[in-house]
Amino acid sequence: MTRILFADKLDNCLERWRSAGISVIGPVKKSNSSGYSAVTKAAEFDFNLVLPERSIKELFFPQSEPLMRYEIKKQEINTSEFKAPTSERIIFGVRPCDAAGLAIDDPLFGWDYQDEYWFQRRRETVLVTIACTKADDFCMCTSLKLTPDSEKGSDILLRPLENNSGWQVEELTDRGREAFKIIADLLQESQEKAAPTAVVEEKFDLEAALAWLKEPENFESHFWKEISMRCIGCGSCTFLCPTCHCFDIQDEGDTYSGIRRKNWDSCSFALFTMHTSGHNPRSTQSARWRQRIMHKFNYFPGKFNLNSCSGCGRCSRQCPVDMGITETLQELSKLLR
Amino acid sequence: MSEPFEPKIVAFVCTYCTYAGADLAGTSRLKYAPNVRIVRLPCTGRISPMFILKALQKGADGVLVSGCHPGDCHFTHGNYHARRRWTVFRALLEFTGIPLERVKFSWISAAEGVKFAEFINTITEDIRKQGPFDQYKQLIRDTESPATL
Amino acid sequence: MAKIGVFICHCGENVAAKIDCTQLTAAIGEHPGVAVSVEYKYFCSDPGQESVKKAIREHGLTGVVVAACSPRMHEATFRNACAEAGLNPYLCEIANIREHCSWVHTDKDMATIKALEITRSLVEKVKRNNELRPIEVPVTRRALVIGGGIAGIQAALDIANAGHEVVLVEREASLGGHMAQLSETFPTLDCSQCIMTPRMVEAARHPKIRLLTYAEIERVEGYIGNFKVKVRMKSRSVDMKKCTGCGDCMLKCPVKKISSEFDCGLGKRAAIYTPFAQSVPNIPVIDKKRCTYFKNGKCQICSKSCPINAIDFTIEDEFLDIEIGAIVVATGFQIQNTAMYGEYGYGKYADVITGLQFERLASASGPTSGKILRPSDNSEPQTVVFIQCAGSRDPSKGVRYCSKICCMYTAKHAMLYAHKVHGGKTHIFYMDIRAGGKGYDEFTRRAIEEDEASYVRGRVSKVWQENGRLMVRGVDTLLGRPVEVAADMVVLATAIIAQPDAKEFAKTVGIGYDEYGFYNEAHLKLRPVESSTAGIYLAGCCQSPKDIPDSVAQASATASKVLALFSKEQLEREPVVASNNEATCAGCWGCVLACPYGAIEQKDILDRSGRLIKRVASVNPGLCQGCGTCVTFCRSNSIDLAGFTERQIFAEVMGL
Amino acid sequence: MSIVEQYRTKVKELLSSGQVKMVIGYGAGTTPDRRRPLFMRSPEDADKMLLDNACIANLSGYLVSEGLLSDEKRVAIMLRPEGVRSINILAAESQLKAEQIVIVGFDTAGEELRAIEGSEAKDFCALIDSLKESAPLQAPDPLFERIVQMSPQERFNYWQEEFSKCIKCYACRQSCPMCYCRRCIVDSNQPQWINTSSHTLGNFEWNIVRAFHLAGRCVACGNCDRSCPVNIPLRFINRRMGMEVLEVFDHFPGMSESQEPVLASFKKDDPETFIL
Repeated sequence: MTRILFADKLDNCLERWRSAGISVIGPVKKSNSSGYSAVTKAAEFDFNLVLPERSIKELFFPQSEPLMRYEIKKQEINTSEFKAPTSERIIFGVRPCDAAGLAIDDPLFGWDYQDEYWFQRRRETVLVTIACTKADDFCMCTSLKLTPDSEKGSDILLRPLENNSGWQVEELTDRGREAFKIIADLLQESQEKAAPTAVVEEKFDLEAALAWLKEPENFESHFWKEISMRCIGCGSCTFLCPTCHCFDIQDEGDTYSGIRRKNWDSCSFALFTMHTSGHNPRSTQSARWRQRIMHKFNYFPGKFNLNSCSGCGRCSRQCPVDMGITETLQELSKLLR
Repeated sequence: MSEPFEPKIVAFVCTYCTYAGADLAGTSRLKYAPNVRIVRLPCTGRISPMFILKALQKGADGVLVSGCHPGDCHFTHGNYHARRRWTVFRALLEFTGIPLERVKFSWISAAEGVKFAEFINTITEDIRKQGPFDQYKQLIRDTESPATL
Repeated sequence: MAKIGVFICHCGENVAAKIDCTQLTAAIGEHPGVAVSVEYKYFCSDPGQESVKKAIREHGLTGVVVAACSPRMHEATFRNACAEAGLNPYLCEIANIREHCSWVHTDKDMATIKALEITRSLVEKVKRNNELRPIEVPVTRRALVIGGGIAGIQAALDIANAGHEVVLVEREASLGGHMAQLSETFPTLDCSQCIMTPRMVEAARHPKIRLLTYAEIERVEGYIGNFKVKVRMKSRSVDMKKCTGCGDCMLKCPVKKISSEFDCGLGKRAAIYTPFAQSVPNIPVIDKKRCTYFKNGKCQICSKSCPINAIDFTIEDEFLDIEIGAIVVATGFQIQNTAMYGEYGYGKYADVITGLQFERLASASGPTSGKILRPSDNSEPQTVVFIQCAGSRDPSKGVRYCSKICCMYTAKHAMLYAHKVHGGKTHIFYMDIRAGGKGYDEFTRRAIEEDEASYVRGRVSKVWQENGRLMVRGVDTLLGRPVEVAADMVVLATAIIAQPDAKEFAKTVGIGYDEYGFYNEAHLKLRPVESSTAGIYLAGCCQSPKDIPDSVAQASATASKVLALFSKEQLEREPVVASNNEATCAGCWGCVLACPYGAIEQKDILDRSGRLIKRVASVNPGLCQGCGTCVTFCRSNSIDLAGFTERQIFAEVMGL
Repeated sequence: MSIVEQYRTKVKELLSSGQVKMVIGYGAGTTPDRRRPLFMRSPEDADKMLLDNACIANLSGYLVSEGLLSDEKRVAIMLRPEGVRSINILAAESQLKAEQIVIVGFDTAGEELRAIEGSEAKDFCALIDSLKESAPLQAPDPLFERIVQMSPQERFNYWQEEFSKCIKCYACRQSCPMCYCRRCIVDSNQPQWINTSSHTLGNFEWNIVRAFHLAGRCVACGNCDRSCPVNIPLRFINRRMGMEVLEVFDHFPGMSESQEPVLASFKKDDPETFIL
């Protein structure tokens, strides 16, 4: 016997959570683009998406976050800080790779300076993950030693029922239990079987790839130039990635006042490393693509013992020129053999 | 509302014709609405579409752009280049939903002080009737609000 | 840190009556970066300027905004004052709170708010002003005059007489241009040759003038004060140093029946020839297209007849590279071919001639030695019809503009004819008589009243031959009836048009032209003798149709412009010029196309070993006039305009 | 011989004869419906080449990648007619020399993919002329028509909603063959004309300025639209600009390498009905 949340109870759940002061966010497709957005009715959810196009990252690390307002007076400059919102929320229908992505970035945002904009939101958010029953050609969680029903980062794991009428509920954390207490009476005990999880084929030999990347001489390998030849240097892979976390600080305003903001930035951009002198240490696209791979699979693991990739495959799925981490790691894991 | 709406209008003008025309309106002591702020450029050729966008960001309810009549350009053909740019930029504004009533273009010569004064009065009244450019101002306000989610 | 001084001028009551200057002074004093703000009754007065200077020194100001009258009034005044106080003059801006504010508004509160906004936006601008210094361009004090007609000769003489070197280039074999072809000149009826020839000789002998005839401009590079000109010396096949101009060769040349260009086809010349008897220099050229030797490799009679062996068939074109500081373009005009008026029978009837052909007939040195004789039978015409506007002011077949000189020369022709053929009758079909000019209207009246020219207001519809005479049918619009005249000769007042290669030549020199091919002046009213390119000036009919006095006057005007330029070794120019950020320039050359002055060139960036890294745009500050059209065009935001930089304008708008 | 085989033979010939140092074409992508850019340098590479109706991307932007053409050696590229127009514009704007580019042309308009004759941009003039003639007759897109019919307020709302999705990844810019600036104006921060933040105002400014920079230069290849990860219908804005320059200035971008840029040239009698 397991506890089941039937889909027809979802509107009641939303109502309960709302009355408890918790807002609900979920996978939504609107204006021809999908992402995690605020939801008020169950019908707005789109659980059929293999994966929303935009990752969950933007809910914790918004693309443009105002940090403080400043006012320039003759004698002084007055500032006032923006704080991250403190409202509690549930993200319902998270994909396991997105949840895992958040967990990967936690150490990054907290290793020396605690980024309260991140952690405030992490604390206030319950991640209700739905295990994947389908995958597409770009999914690669298994290559990253994760699974379509990985628990990493999640507070609740839901497993879709075979007949698609609801989900088996697995409570993983206290926070998840808290949130589900509110709807406890809406859950039913049932024998209903969960649908099998999606089969995601392992696309590359991660260990081999990691070993190759660690070899100092491979830094200058011709491989980088070859693999990145068609890269056009846009930032779509980095911006859609659930774990990419680079940002830039910008002041925006007029003579009298303005706002200091934290904006996403991308190592793919030619100007990302441009110095004031005019020198650019990563002056070619191949150097930039190498940096992205090295960062995710060499430097980040070196520091946090984690690969900065949860295998969502967005980088490949939405690349305008059909590149991506999968291809690169596939190709370089071949090199070693 | 007791206070009448006072539109904020930014004008980009060339120094040789329209700026001088505005000077003539002054020396002729013509009276016109005080809502326009003039930015002086050497030539209409120097007036970039981005000036217009920044004026809107600065909260302008209307923008006007003015220079020498065709054939009168001090720099022989800066205004011909400008005219093409305006044509294209106007189509762009229209297509993205910026009401064309809010961005006006004119030729006003150094001799047309009267035209200048009348033009300012007309555009001020026009924009007063349309009210504040709330749609755009909402975009500006959005930039000042904290991230919601 | 910026330390801006703001000086608010009451202008007596002019500003103060409508703007609360005290409130304005206080408010702007609170603006970030404003170190001092003061008001005063008249800042343009001596004590006013002194107080500005004192403030600059005392507060160590980094910028000044004077809120007062229009910058067109006193910008120079206050910039000078700043310079005197040791502040770069370009760190001073004027906020126009009089013409644009106090004089035009009635509500004092609104006017005060507006004045504050105007002033503070300029404070924001001036914070970003850069120190600018006048641009100094070295000047090569040698002028090039292109075209050896009366305009070119006049310009060359005026410049040379002031002591500067002149290179005078004429593409024909002799100086003279169209004026040398004329008989007498209106309104004085003095002989054209008599006044022209001495000028030609003077120009040729002038120690400061280097005369290059039978020469063409190949290329012009550079900019004001610093042009590099390549001149092609076409081969005359005659050694100019040896030739004495005896003329034996021309007499001996077996090819004699070439129609003379100078005589408009009414006379003949040999294959070795000077254009006319008084040619300057009096040295013949060989017409290679017609010379038997050049055609068939045999003959050389001229060479054998030359007593001093001056003829050398092997001479080739030579090229001269000359450094030039200023250029006067005086390339003249052509007359329109009237073939489009089939109904007038030009080309079909030998006795239908152009005004210029009539000049040759009337000229004492012309093919008929000044007798008016019909080309068809050399008889004296008893009745002559003149048709004015045979091409001018005719949008359908000719040109839209008025050729300006035809009314006058037609009246002159009627007079000359009356003086030469006693009892002859003249009929002049005209649209309007345009006789504006000193002594001009009196002149046409004389033609009508003393020389009995019969003016018929109307157009001619047809000319045909009947019994050996030319029948002219037209209409008298004043009487409202058709007119038919039997004439012995018909003279067409053809239109002046630009030289056939005028547009090509304009591109070679780098100046603008209008739809007709006449060269564009920088400003029709205020800069009528300057081309749109700095350092290149326009004289005579290449700019627009003109008569001799106007051409001469314009030529002298160009000379005065050239002399002003040559008055200093360095040319000082306003530093409001564009410059390019070569690091970010994408080299699309849009700015090159957009620049009205051809001031932007391509520049190669090379690495240390001389390899091309990239090509970028480079602004020549000598040519740039500071309009900023290039800046707006530049997609990568690489070009910027000093004095109106992107940063300054951005700040000005954001400071509003 | 199938059309793919014909083209493979052609590519092999170009490479083995040394006429070109590289052929830029299409190869298989991650999934069966995807094609990806393929850089062929040896005759054997041609076996990986594919050509079918899925070969849509305009590859001409790769030609201006740094250093590719600096050795003056010729490069061949597979292009649809829009791509040839891009070459003309790039040549007109001095980004490359048209004679250095060997064009392997094909057309996917209509049902069947077909070859088009010619090997240099100038060989395609007649084809491009006919494209200009037929441009005004293009079948209207229902959504585009709907946008045109909207009130300004509705249009504003429509675009703000679309632009609010923009994540400023600049895939539109990077995929566009015409966006070859070494430093884009959005990256110019003295002054910062375009807000880099991806709030809707900044997104609006970016998209409008990009469209303006492409006015009279866009060949409607669709690269930007297809590249946009959040599916903003960028093609509509570019199309509107294209219509304007064609209607008002009779300008069809990319007719020839000597065509003057529409915004760097003018006619004295250009229409000006809107100027008061």
